[in-house]
Amino acid sequence: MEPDTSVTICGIRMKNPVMAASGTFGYGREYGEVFDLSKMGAIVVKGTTLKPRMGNPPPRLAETPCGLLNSVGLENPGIDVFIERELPYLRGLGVPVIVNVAGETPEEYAEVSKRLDKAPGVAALEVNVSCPNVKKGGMAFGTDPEALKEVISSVRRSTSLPLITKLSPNVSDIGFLARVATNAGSDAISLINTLLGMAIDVNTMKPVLGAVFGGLSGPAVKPVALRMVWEVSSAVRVPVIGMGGITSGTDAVEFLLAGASAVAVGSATLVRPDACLEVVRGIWEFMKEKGVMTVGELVGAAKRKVDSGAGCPRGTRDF
Amino acid sequence: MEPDTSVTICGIRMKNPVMAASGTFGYGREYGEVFDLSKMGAIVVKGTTLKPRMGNPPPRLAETPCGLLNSVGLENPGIDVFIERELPYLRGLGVPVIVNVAGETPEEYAEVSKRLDKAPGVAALEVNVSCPNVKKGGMAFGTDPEALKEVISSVRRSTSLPLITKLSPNVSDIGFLARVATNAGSDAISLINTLLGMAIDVNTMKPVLGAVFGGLSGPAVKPVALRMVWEVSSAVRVPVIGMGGITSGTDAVEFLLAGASAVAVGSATLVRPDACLEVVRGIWEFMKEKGVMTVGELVGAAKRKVDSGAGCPRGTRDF
Amino acid sequence: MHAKTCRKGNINRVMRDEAAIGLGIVKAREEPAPGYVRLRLAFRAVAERARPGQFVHVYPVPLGLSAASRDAPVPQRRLDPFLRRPFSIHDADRSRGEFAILFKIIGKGTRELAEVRVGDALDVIGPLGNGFSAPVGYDRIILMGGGIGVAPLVLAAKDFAGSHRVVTLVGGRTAHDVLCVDDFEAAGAQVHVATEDGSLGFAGQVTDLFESLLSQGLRGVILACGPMPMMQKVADISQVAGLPAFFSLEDRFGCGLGACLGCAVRVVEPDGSRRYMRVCKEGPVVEAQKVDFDGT
Amino acid sequence: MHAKTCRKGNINRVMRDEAAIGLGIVKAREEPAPGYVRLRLAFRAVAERARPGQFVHVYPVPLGLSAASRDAPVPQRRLDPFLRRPFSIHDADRSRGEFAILFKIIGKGTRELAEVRVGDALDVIGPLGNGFSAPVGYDRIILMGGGIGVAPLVLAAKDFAGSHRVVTLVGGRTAHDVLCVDDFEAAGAQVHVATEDGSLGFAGQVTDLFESLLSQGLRGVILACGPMPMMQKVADISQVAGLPAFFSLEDRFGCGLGACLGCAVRVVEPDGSRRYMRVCKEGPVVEAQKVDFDGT
Ligand SMILES: Cc1cc2nc3c(=O)[nH]c(=O)nc-3n(C[C@H](O)[C@H](O)[C@H](O)COP(=O)(O)OP(=O)(O)OC[C@H]3O[C@@H](n4cnc5c(N)ncnc54)[C@H](O)[C@@H]3O)c2cc1C
Ligand SMILES: Cc1cc2nc3c(=O)[nH]c(=O)nc-3n(C[C@H](O)[C@H](O)[C@H](O)COP(=O)(O)OP(=O)(O)OC[C@H]3O[C@@H](n4cnc5c(N)ncnc54)[C@H](O)[C@@H]3O)c2cc1C
Ligand SMILES: Cc1cc2nc3c(=O)[nH]c(=O)nc-3n(C[C@H](O)[C@H](O)[C@H](O)COP(=O)(O)O)c2cc1C
Ligand SMILES: Cc1cc2nc3c(=O)[nH]c(=O)nc-3n(C[C@H](O)[C@H](O)[C@H](O)COP(=O)(O)O)c2cc1C
Ligand code: FES
Ligand code: FES
Repeated sequence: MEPDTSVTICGIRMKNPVMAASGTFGYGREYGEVFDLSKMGAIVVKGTTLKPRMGNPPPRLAETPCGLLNSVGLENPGIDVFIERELPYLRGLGVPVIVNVAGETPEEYAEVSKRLDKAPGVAALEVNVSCPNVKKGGMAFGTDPEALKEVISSVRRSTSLPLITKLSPNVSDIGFLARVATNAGSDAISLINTLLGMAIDVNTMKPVLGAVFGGLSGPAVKPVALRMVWEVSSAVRVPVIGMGGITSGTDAVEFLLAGASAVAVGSATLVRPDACLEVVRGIWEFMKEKGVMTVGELVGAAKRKVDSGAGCPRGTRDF
Repeated sequence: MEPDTSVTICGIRMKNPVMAASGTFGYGREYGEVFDLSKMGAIVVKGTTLKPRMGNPPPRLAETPCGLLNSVGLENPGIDVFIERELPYLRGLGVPVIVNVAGETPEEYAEVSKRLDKAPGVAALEVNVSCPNVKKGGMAFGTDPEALKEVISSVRRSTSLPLITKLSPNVSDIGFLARVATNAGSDAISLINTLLGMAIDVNTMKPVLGAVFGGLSGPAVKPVALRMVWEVSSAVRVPVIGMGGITSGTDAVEFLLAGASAVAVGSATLVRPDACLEVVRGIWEFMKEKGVMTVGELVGAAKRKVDSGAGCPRGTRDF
Repeated sequence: MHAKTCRKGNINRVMRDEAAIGLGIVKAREEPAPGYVRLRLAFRAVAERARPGQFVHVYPVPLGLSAASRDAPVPQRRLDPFLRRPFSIHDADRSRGEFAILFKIIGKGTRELAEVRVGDALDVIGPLGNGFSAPVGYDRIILMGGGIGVAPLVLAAKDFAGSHRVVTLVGGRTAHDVLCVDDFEAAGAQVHVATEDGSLGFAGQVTDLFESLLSQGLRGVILACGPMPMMQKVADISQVAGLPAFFSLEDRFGCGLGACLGCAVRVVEPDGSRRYMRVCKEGPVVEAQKVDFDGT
Repeated sequence: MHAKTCRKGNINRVMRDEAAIGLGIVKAREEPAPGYVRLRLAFRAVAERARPGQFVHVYPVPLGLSAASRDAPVPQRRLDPFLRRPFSIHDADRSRGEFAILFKIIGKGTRELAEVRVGDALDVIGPLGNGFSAPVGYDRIILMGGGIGVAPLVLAAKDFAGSHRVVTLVGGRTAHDVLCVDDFEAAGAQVHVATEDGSLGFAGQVTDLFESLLSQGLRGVILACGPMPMMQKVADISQVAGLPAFFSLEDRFGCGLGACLGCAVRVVEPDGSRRYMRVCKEGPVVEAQKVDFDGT
């Protein structure tokens, strides 16, 4: 018997547990020229806001050890243009399409979600709570429990689509924020978004990025992402979509073992356009080799081993 | 004229701005067999507690992309053994010795500090507020502002030595915690300690580390460390000692430009025993090439460039 | 139509008539000047499609022949350096199925790339981007390159030679930084050299040389590549002279395919509005007057 | 005394009579079996000081001859893989100033290390650790290696051959995993082989073979190296037999010098108390009865 890689997350049936991460896959078109997108688990499109956004000044990317910083700044054409020009293409791909929703106020999030609620071909919304909240003085929704609750609640009221909350890793207690999001009505949690970082060019003696700070992603962040997936999947009962530094099937399996029900691949796609398919193949080969028949058998398996005695819980570790 | 690499931090005069980071340099002896320690800026010894500590079960190390996880768990012989057996050796080196102090309660921190206050040959204390606080249910002192204030205040009362607070990067707002520490009497801030992370072995399907979670260090974390140094050096007026992923003189210069007055080298020493001296040489060569005569000219220089218009402040950046 | 994904061996794949993805085998490696490396790569699908001004996106670590011949579906790639690097297509021999890149060693990636040996395999996507094109009505092309900026101009000189007269202005700080003069001459182009220190040709910047030639009556379509300050001068001069000018721009690239929005240059639209353009997809060649130099 | 830090070229440095740090030049490379590589390295200070059971701490990426001869004070090192890797000193030719390591390809580092070519330079610290020693009163040494565990035993066989009779028990899953039999025989040791699948020698685990030989009257000091479950069995069997046994342990190393406390094995002190021991500095050779197998 062959392994079955299919999974169902909040009612969305996927051929495999591998999604394209938001912001690294555009609206799909560019990669549609490179490989057969119907083989993917799902596509999460780039962060979309109510109004068009111009994005941040260049440079917007900086390579760092085993990773990269980006400060794209949510450049997007706005929700109406998305629905009119991009969604029809995406709908035709035969793959669940998840729309990453961003905004500056809870009302803006709600309005974007409402418009998507009526647009056919959207499988779920991913609420991106890591962009700055200008109203609240630059504090991101994803780091303030009250603001997070407000955003998720208002999005919840404005749509019946499945809601995935994408958490920021720049927090002290990610499990707590995950509980806030699920209590406010989120059907799943995805993480991690990027870690806030920066790079300096010693020659110019200035920050490399035009926006000074940027978000760190890629293999460098994988250990932090795995730990947060482990914590969140212990803190909430909803499915967790894990990401951060996945470049291979083995990386993805680590996330599944840590408690993720599905994974997303971001930065790796920038290097290898079909990285998602590589990851799918790697997961399949791992399952085959180990005689694992369903993805579900892997989900959280490492935690079950530790709970049964092979390690200590968080409270007792020291550094 | 040759560049002058000497710096003075909270009254401690150092030949150069490069310290050995706590926990990666033991109590100096092992490296004393490899190179001339008197050439270093300062030595920060391993985290020391009131009572001896056994540390965590193995494996305690896991390599990760461009970094490593450790879960040593503050193994140390206790403050009295340190003062009796290790301090005399360290005192003889002709290098400022900074003792990294850890504990489970504010009282324990205070007691360790009191004993060190009377011990000759200690230049300063580095208060490690990133180890678990069992009293408070595993929440680290470094992530809870109230607990942080209590620890730093009680250490402050128990010693007249210069106090450096070593902050945990696993927080939402590092600048705020830095202010809490300085308001409570800290004379300097050092950062970053390790980012909480984990690794999973897909073959055994278990966490690699015996303690499950560990602290991530090395080049992978450099972008996060730089950003936090930038934030903290804007938030407080005391000197900042920057660390996290430094392996070369250029890396160190990035930290200085971001606002650090001195730097520490940790993980790199595990690979190249004399990494600190390499870093010193690299800083010197950079200064020579650029015609920079004193370290002070570099400190915060990138910030001054941005303030003068070449970039946007935190509140306005987007992701 | 999707070409089939071939999971074994070194078989390259064409992406919907546009670009190919696969392995380029290093056929030749030379150092035309200290710190510069020219590689000739065998990759037929790239060479055949290459137009001047397009680029290839290359993972900068050589994989070695052994890696290329191994049974791996995708060659083992390292995690550091992480990203691909963009390089202009410097030359193309379509009949032999080979193309060349010329690069300057500046950092981590180019340092590693400089270590390739003949026979190594490189992971390449290309040709990408729009490439140079000349508006009708001009029979002369003026190529201007500063430093390594000459890289894309050699193929331009060759390809435009059939239809246009080609004049090339090559600038560099010193004589050592003046590259490819022989190549331009071999392509039948008239070559003018400028060095800032006067060690070769005209003493001054290439833009000074350009102004002096304009004052002598030079006219044509300008295709230029070089550092931003030079580009800005070229934009100003060509506007005053009323000549069309196109730039091949540089920026930090992520995907190179137009998906990540990591590469951005601010441009002015005909209606005066400003927006960020994706250099990799809508460029790298941009009309000079379109670039908003304040936004870079 | 500190040897002077030499900032240029390939000059190795001795650390206070103990270990040396510097470049080992690859003199030979062979694959004794698929997936295993043996490297012979020229590094006089290491070879001369090497005792059996000690290890070298190696940065696993070859630097290449060019790198070694360049003007760099310390060879350019990559950031990924990040750490050094420990390998037992497998053999040493003190007069030629060469030593060998034998390793199994298992992950990122050993995969890269397997790619070295003759002439490459490797960054080495060594010899490190305590090494094997035999208590007085025994004229026979029993070497036991499981799988790649034979690596440190070859030098042990050679060095103890002068003073002791040496018996070697080599175990592996199949005949393919049985390494170094020739080397042990060349060193004058009597060799017994065990394979789990019975494809060579005794059918069973090396510990089964050990018990069978004990029952035939074999006595001596046991020096063993292999996976933890095998070690535990050896500890049990040797305790029952009343024979002294020493293990060369494996653990994940950071510094390899005793400073980072990253390598830990739990040991039982004579007073019954338990503590973590630094495998790199106080080991890697540990008395069998000292290891607290519950704490690993
Ligand atoms: C369309 C295009 C065509 C190019 N053609 C050529 C060419 O033909 N010959 C040539 O020598 N160079 C060319 N460049 C520049 C070349 O891409 C960079 O020199 C190279 O990426 C530097 O890599 P590195 O790893 O050595 O530098 P590092 O500084 O270590 O690189 C770090 C990161 O920054 C990026 N980066 C650094 N400098 C530049 C730069 N100037 N432009 C773009 N990205 C940069 C790298 O790609 C990498 O992502 C071109 C750039 C673009 C955008
Ligand atoms: C004292 C000592 C002597 C050794 N001698 C030999 C020898 O002679 N021949 C040989 O083949 N192997 C030996 N080993 C094991 C060898 O160090 C590992 O196989 C090697 O480090 C694996 O590296 P990797 O990068 O291929 O594996 P990866 O799994 O990619 O390595 C990841 C990290 O884990 C560490 N690691 C992984 N497996 C081991 C392991 N089994 N032991 C220690 N660290 C590990 C690596 O050093 C690295 O830090 C010895 C280990 C020790 C401690
Ligand atoms: C260039 C780039 C753009 C991104 N844009 C978005 C975005 O618009 N919305 C979002 O939620 N996450 C965005 N992300 C974050 C990724 O979706 C992902 O969470 C993160 O990069 C970690 O995964 P990775 O290491 O696989 O890249 C972006 C990441 C990158 C690299
Ligand atoms: C093995 C190891 C042990 C450490 N032990 C301590 C410690 O005892 N106290 C402390 O404050 N920091 C400790 N640290 C953190 C380092 O001092 C430093 O803050 C961190 O590693 C980041 O710097 P780096 O990237 O240069 O290593 C330890 C780090 C490592 C790798
Ligand atoms: S590099 Fe990704 S859009 Fe241009
Ligand atoms: S590896 Fe650092 S103490 Fe042993």
